[in-house]
Amino acid sequence: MILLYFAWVRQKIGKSEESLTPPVTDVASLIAHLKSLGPNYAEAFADLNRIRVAINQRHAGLDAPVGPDDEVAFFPPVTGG
Amino acid sequence: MILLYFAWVRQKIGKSEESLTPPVTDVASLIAHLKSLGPNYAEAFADLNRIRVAINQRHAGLDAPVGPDDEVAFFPPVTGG
Amino acid sequence: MQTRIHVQHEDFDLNAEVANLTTDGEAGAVASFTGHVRKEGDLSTLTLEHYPHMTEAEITRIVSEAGTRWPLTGVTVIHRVGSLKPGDRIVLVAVASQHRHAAFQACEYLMDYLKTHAPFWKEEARSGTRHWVEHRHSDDDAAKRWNSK
Amino acid sequence: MQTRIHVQHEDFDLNAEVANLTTDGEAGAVASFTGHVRKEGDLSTLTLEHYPHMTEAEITRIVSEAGTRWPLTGVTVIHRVGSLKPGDRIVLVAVASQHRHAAFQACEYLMDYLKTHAPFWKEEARSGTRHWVEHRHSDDDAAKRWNSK
Repeated sequence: MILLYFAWVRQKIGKSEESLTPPVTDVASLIAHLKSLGPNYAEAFADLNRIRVAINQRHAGLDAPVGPDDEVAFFPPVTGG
Repeated sequence: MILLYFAWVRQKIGKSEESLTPPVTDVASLIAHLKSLGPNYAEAFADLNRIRVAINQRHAGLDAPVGPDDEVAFFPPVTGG
Repeated sequence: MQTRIHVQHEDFDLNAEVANLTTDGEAGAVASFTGHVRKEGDLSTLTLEHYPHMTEAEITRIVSEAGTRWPLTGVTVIHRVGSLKPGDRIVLVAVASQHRHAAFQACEYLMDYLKTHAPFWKEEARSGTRHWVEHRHSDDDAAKRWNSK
Repeated sequence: MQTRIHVQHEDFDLNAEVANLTTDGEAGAVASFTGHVRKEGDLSTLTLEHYPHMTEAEITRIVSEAGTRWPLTGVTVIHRVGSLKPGDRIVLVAVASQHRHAAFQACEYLMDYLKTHAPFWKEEARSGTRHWVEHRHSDDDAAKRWNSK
């Protein structure tokens, strides 16, 4: 699974991209797993109201399924335009 | 009174501007007077649904009062933009 | 509200006009409209006549009314007259605001009122014959929408 | 429908972009929106980050949806990324149609969805400190308006 982080999520976690194979099947359990990896992850995911998710470059919900071949991105609500 | 004609009203009447002092007090009687001046005027004012009026450079109705010092313009519905 | 109204034969520069509306840095949003002469079969020339002085006065009134309805920082209206060719630009309405919805609304309002109130007339030349463009009732309906808002 | 979507560091040329949408001569109406970095007190730099590939994919989806809702002949979306200064242009959305109301509606729709769905993030630098711009709920409300239409 490819994980991507943007904006302050990237800054809090301290990296923009990593490859992991966590034992999870949906976004919520993926986040729970990531939060267990260290305080940087725990801080990035402290308030899930401020986190948005994309799976394979499409917006997705916290209940969306994820698998080992997916590209999963975490980021704040967007502020372009 | 300064009279101005635009677009096909100008073409039908055959001039763009003239100065007259007709014995009229509103637009409707002014038009009746002009129609009496010749077939070119009569043709230009044959269908008043297709005529618009401005008095002193503001849109006005057929019942608007006019006086000797006014600039009165006749033209078709506008097609700019 | 900064206002620029021009009736001219010359074409205009969109980059310069938009830059002019944003140099003070107040507005983050500029909505613009450009009208273009369509390329239609045998249409060779579109000639625009207008009523000098009244044109500027009427556009000024329309722009002022827009300024009372929406919070705008600037409005630019440039309308060309004279002889135009298919593909040429006819009109520019550009509206700057801190709020993009206000900019869009005011820009469309200005176009709807230009179409129905500003004294311009278009004459088309096609295959050697000339005829005056007919006013469209859909433009009246578009302008009337704003009365109920 | 002709579609041009670019995410780039460079500025854009409004004259060229509008001309590109009208060269085929089909459309008489082009509605455009440009977003600009405001000049605000101590704001020195606005840096735009994005999610490459998803950005283009998401904008393409939004543009396609607009093309199903309105009769459009062309859409151009250019969004800048990287380091911008107060006064710089951030984004261009330009929509061509034979119908000006359709052009206006689609242009505003595209902006509302860009603001809420396209993966861009703005970071401001002010007096030596940097902070991420907060998403505005008014943008969510603006985008939701279109669901009921």
